[in-house]
Parts: sequence; structure tokens; C-alpha cells
Amino acid sequence: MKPANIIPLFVIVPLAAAFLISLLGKYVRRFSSAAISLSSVLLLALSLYSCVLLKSAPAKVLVYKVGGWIPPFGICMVLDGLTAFMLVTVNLVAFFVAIYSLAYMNKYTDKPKFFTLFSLMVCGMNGLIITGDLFNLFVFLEIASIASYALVAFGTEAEELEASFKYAIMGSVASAFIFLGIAFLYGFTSTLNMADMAAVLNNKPNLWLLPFVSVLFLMGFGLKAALVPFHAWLPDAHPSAPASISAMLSGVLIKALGVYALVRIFFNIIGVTHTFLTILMFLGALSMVAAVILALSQWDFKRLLAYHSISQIGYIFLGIGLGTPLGILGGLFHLFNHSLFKSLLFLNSGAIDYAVGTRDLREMGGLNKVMPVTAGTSLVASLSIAGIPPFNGFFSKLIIIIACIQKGYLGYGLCAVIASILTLASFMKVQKYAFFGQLKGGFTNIKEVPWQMKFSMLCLAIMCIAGGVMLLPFLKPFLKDAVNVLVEGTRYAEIVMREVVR
Amino acid sequence: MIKDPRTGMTLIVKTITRLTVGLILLFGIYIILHGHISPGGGFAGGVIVALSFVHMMLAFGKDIAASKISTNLASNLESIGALMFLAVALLGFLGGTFFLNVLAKGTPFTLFSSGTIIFSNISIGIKVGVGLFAIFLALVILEKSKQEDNS
Amino acid sequence: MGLYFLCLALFCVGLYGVLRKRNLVKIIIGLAIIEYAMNLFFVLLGYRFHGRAPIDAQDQAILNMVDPLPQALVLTSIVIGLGVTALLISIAIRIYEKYGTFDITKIRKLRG
Amino acid sequence: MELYILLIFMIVAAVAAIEVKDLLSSVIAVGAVGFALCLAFLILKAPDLAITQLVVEILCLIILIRATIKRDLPLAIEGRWVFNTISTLVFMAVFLLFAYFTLKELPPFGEPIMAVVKKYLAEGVARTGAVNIVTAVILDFRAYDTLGEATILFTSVIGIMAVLRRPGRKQIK
Repeated sequence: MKPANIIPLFVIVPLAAAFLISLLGKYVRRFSSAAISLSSVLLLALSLYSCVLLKSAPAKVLVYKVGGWIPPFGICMVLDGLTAFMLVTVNLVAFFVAIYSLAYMNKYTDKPKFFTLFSLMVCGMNGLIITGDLFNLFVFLEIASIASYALVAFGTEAEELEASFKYAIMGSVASAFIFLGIAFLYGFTSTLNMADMAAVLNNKPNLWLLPFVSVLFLMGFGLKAALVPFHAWLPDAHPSAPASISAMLSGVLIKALGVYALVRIFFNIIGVTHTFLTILMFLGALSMVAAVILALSQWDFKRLLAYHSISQIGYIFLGIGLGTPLGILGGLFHLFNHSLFKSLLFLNSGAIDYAVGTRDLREMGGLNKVMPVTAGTSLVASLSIAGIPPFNGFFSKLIIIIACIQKGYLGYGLCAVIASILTLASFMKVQKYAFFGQLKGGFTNIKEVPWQMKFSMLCLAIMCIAGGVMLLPFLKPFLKDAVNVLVEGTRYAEIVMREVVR
Repeated sequence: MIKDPRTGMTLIVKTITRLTVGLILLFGIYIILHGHISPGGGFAGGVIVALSFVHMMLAFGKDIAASKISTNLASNLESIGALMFLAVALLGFLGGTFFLNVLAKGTPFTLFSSGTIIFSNISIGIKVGVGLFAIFLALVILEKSKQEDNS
Repeated sequence: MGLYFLCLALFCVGLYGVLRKRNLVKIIIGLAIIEYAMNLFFVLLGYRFHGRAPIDAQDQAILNMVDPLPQALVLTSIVIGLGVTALLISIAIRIYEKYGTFDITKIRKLRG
Repeated sequence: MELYILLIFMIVAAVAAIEVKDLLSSVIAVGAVGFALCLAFLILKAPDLAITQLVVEILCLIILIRATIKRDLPLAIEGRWVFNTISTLVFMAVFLLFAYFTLKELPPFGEPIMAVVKKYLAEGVARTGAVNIVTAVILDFRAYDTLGEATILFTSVIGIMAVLRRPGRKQIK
């Protein structure tokens, strides 16, 4: 058994879970819960094991040839530093959200369908992250997107259906742009393998093609990632979904489908130019500031969180757009941290909704007396997202700001600081209205949520507190390998092809 | 055109349908099985199979079509088709790799050639056929229950 | 060249429908047109003058086949289009049921 | 030449589908686009696609007609109509202008590069046993894509079942 043989399991396990749940979930009681727990544990273990595996690999990259066909003739899967990093992020959040959903989804009918779609969404994200083939990336992107369209409408209330329709239309247009971009690239290079394509593009001069394709991809993946000019769907879609799905959407989906795919294609295939990085930084800074200002006036807890997601995506793009190793490190670290604290915040909002039955901040108040776990974890998450020192959000924001200053972009650094202060203000409001103050009369007999929900929230909170250890020497290679993949740029082609031949 | 969703269309349509629906189904199965020799394949054939059911449902009304194949059975069959395709993919592990075409290739131009491709086609055909039919059935049941709500 | 351009023009017609129309069914139709256009564009990329369909014949050797890869990819893309369209139609039907209209301006949230 | 005629027909039908007031006519016009596309696939020597497009188009049309029949609605014209239309048209003009320059850099129509594909054509039958090269590509060389495709259809069926079910939430006690 070669070590690379574990790579296809990232797709097989969630797929098998999805098919089995949809077949047996109706007949066998608790089958869906058992299957989803088992598959998420397995995926988490596999993703952690893949990091260990990668450490011992000589070139820090493993290639799996699906069907035994040598790339570029067949499809290959590539496991490198960035892939392993994203896999850990996705599967970690998916694990906690799955545990949380076991109890939370009692509010809705037809649990097996929910878990089937959930599993398919995880499968889509894992497949997208691990693939080394451009069209395959598109296929898995569509799996994850379609599952998320259906999940947003899972409650089948009017508001949810509308949000889902809007999201589905925007998402499909984005997919059309991406498909058109792939078609142009195929016509020009006559290959679909990412490494091969990068090699061909390096040696083939062109004037208009790459800028045009870049714009197509920027529109497509920008829509999926909800960068500011393309963000209109997110504040509707994310609050409408069930809370556990909001956590997945804001926590990892926009990052896997948007940030990861964009970064992988631009850095490793097309190759970044100075103009592109400038555009990325500008859009990042714009998202950061504009979304946080919009968030300040929100009273719906989940809608407020959705605007903050756009703002934090801005931080990630600002960091990556700097293009320096330190900036990319900050961006990726912030991606990891944001997926932890934003999913935690959405899970908190779901817990409040579960116990109290409202999402409006003005109707809450004094909940820390009846829901201590929810209140405590949400305080941790709020402080993390606002960038208060011992928590993980502080470190990643600090790295991004230092990287800005190092490269001489003082204006962008200032933007980041201002956005951070505004975020703090916004979450002070949340804490004040939801958890502190006088307990309202009707709320005295509210109970804390079931243990599955508490378990997930507590674990995520602990990871938020301890997030800073990621920068310690013995864990840093995990981030450093991911950064190296991006810093290498289009040398990706060489690295992968050398591994293929071996 | 559609008089009553319960009883379907007129006698002429019903008689013609009785004659043609079996042929359409057979044609769909032919397309599925010959996917590796002639144009077509699991997906196109599966849609044709689904269309034969849809045809029957439009002509005879929902109840008769649903008595042949219910939503529950359809979604179960769909899951089984999907699992079969995954099993074909996993079969490749016998030869060491995911999706390896392990079976003997046979002689080209005959029905039993090309290793696992024919099994992939069959499982995709089952999946697509019943899956699309299930969509249509679900839409019709929704409309019907709405009409009952109104009346 | 001219064909490619016309194909992208068709893409733009669909895009116009999606962006400017205020009726759910019209938006779905616009999306369907976008899908047709992008599928056709990809297949056009693989066409070869005097090419033959990529299917071997028993009694003759076929030398100049058209590019089969775009055809395989577009097959996948057609299925994706079908899946998305069917999902959108069912969502639209549920919205119609709640509001009694497909008109976007009468549906509160979707405006803008 | 016939491709030009078909494409122009498709554009005209598409404009009709978008602009016509009656929803049923609009659905039928989009059906015309779909069937013209099917013919175009046949001319472009893609019989697999032609069959698939044909049956998918029929199924889509049946579902769309069932969705729109007896549900006719007027089209409303919004406030800032002129401004939005002009901005959309400007965006499209810019898109097409840049696309024009980009298309010049692609290989000319009818002469694809076919770098990877040569191997499929040369060894396809011998290595996979399938005579239909398209089937060989989708079920052997790139079978993993097809697994994704089947999963997409599965996802959308489950999604549709989930969206159409009722009630969506349990009653709150």
C-alpha cells in the first residue's frame, strides 16, 4: 500500500456516506446520525494523517493518478502543502458542525436528506481542494454549490426560498464565467491538467488571452468568495440557511470555493502579475471596510455575522494580495482562524435561535444568566474576530498589518486597523444586547442547549483561545508548507511533473 | 389538453401511449447498453427511460404511473444506482488504483467489450432514469396536494 | 472566429436576461441560454475541418476525427445545466406557491 | 455556412425568448434555441451530444411548461430602468470587445491543437476496448469527472426532494 493511496478516500468516504444515508436513513433509526459522525471523524483523521504523510514526502508533494492514467492524459490528484492545510480546515469545521447538527436539526423535518446534502457538500469541497485537473475542479465546485443552494432553502420558508433562488442564480452565473474561462484556456493550451497547463502557458506568448481569462476567473471566483462588488447574495443566503449550514457556508465554503480556487489558479497556473496583486489588494481592502460599515447598522444577529464574513474575506485577500511570504502567511492563517471563530459565532446564533427562538438582537438580553456556555463561547469568538490579544484573530491580523507596513502600504495597514476597531464596536453591541444587561421576563425558564451543541461550541472556543500556538516552531511547518506552494508560483508545474514521473 | 391530473388525457392518447411506451423504454435500454459502441450512453439512455415514464404519467395521470413506481422506490433505486457506480469505481482498487478498468477488454465492436465501461453505463442509466422520474413525480405530487389544499 | 463571436453574443443575450428581467421564469430561461452558449462555444473549439465523429468504424480507418475531449466535457456540462435548471424551477414553484407570483418586484427580499 | 445560419437563428430565438411577454411563448422560444443547438452539435460531428441535448431539452421543456402553464403574469418595469439597462449593455459591449481581441489569439476555427487528445485517438480503442472515443474518455480516461457528474445529478435530485417537501420545520410547541 503506497502512502498516496489514502488520497482518493477524501472523496470516497463522504460520497459513500451520502449514498448510504439516502438509501438507509429512512428505514434504520439513527443510521444517518451514526454514518455522518463516523464519516466526519474518519475525514478529520485522514486529513491530519495527510499532514504527517506530507512531512515525510521528499518533495512535499504527492500525486495520485486516477485510473492509472498518467497526467495529462488522465485526471490526477495532488496533495501538497496548501491542499493539506485546506483539507484540515474544511474537515475540522465540518466535524464540529456535524456533531452540532445532530441535535440542532431536530427543529427541521427529514434529517436524512439534510445529512445527505451536508455530506455531498463536504465531498464537493474535498474534491475541489484535492484535484489537480482544471475541469475536475469545476465539477466538484458545482457539487458543493448545488448542495449549498438546496441547503439554504432547507427550511422551505418564503424568505429562505428567495435567498436560495438569488444565491443559485448568482452562483450559476459565476459558474458560467468560470466554465468560459476554462474553455478559453483549453482552446489555447489544449490540455486540462493544471501542471501541464502552467507549463504550456509559461512558454507560449500571448497578449490578450491571459488578462481576459483572469478577468473571467476573477468575476467567477469573486462571486463565489463574495468580494465586495460581487457580494450581493451573501447577506441574504447565509442568514437564511439553518445555523449549522451558515457556519459551513461562512466558515469554509466561501474559502474553499472562492479563495482557495482563485489563489490556486492565479498563483500556480496563470502566474501573478503586479497589476493583479494590486487589484486583489484593493478589492480586499474595499470589502474589509465597506462590509464592516454595513454590518454596524444590522440588528439581525445572523445578518450581522454575514456582513462580517465579507469583511474578514477582505482581510484574507489583502494578506494574500501583498504577495510577500509574510503577507501570504498572514492571509492563510487568518483564513484558518476565521473559519474557526466565524463558524463558532454562527453556531452560537443557532443555539440562541434553538433556545429562545429569535435572531433579533433587540429581543434578546441577559442571556448569560441562562445560557452560560453559549455566552462564554460567543465572548471568546467575539474577542477573536475583533483581534484582542491572546486570541487567534489578533495574531493573524497583526501579521497582515506588519506585512503591509513592511511592503510600504501604510494606507492599507491603516484600513485594516480601522476595520478591526469597527469590528470590535460591532461585536460590543452584540454582547451588550444579547448576553449582558437585564434578563427579559419571558426568558427565565430557558434551558441551555443539548450536549452535542455545547461540545462543538466549547471545542471551537478552546481552539480559538489556543490558536496562537500555530505560530510556534513545531506547528509552523503546517502553515509554512502552504505558503511555500504559493511562493513557488508557476514552478508548481515542474514540481508536480517531477513527482508524476517518479 | 390535460383534463384532470387524476385520469389523464383522452382515449386516443392513451391507446397510442400503450403502444409506444414500451418501445421508448426498450430504446432507452438499447442506448444504455450500446454506449461504448454507438453514440449515446448511460446518461442519454437514462433520460429516455425517464421520458418513457413521464410519457405514461402525462397520458394516464399520476395514480397509474405512481402505482408502477413510487417516489420512495424511485429514490431508493437512485441511491442504489449511485452506489453501483461508486462500486465500479472502487473495483479499480483490485488492480491497485481508484477507477482502474480492471476487467478484460474483450474484442471491440461487440456488446461485451470494454471492461467496466458497460457496468458504469448501466449504473448511470438506472440512476439518471429513476432520478429524473423522481423529480417529475415530486413536482406533480406537489401541484396535486396544492389543488387539494385549495379545494 | 466569426462563429466564436456569435456564440459569445448569444452568451450576452442570456446574461442580459438574467441581469435585467424581473420574472423568475425569465431569469431561469436566461440562465438556460447562457448554458447553451457556453456548451456550444466549447464544442466549437474542438471542431476540425472535414473531421469525422469520434467513433471508430469496423471496416475503415478514420484518420481525422474531431476533438473528443470537449464533447466529453460538454456532456458533463449539459448534466450540470439540467440539475441546476431543475433545482431552480422547483424553488421557483415553491416561491410562486408562497406569493402567488413569479414577478420579482412583488417579492420583497429579491429586489435590488 | 449552415452554422452561421443556425447561430443567427439561435440568437434571434433567444432574444424572442427573453423579450416576449407571454411566458409560455417564451418557454417555447427557448425550446427552439435548444433544438437548434442540437442540430449544431450534429453538424459539429458530436452525435453523443446531439442525442443528449435532444432528450434533455425535451425533459426541460416538459418541466418548464408544467411549471408555467396556467400561471401567466404581467411583466413589471422597474424604476431606474434606463440606467440599469444602459449599464448592462455597456458591460456587455466591453466584454465582447475584449473577447474579440482574445479570440484572435485562439487557434483559428477548425484547426484545434489537440495535444493531449492525440493519444486518446491513437490508443483509445486498444487501451479501453470502447469504440466510441467519447465514451472511452468519459468512462475511462476521465471517469472521475463522470463520478462527479453523476453526483451532481444525485445532489440536485435530493435537493429538489428537500425543497419540495412539506412541512419544512417541525411545529414549535
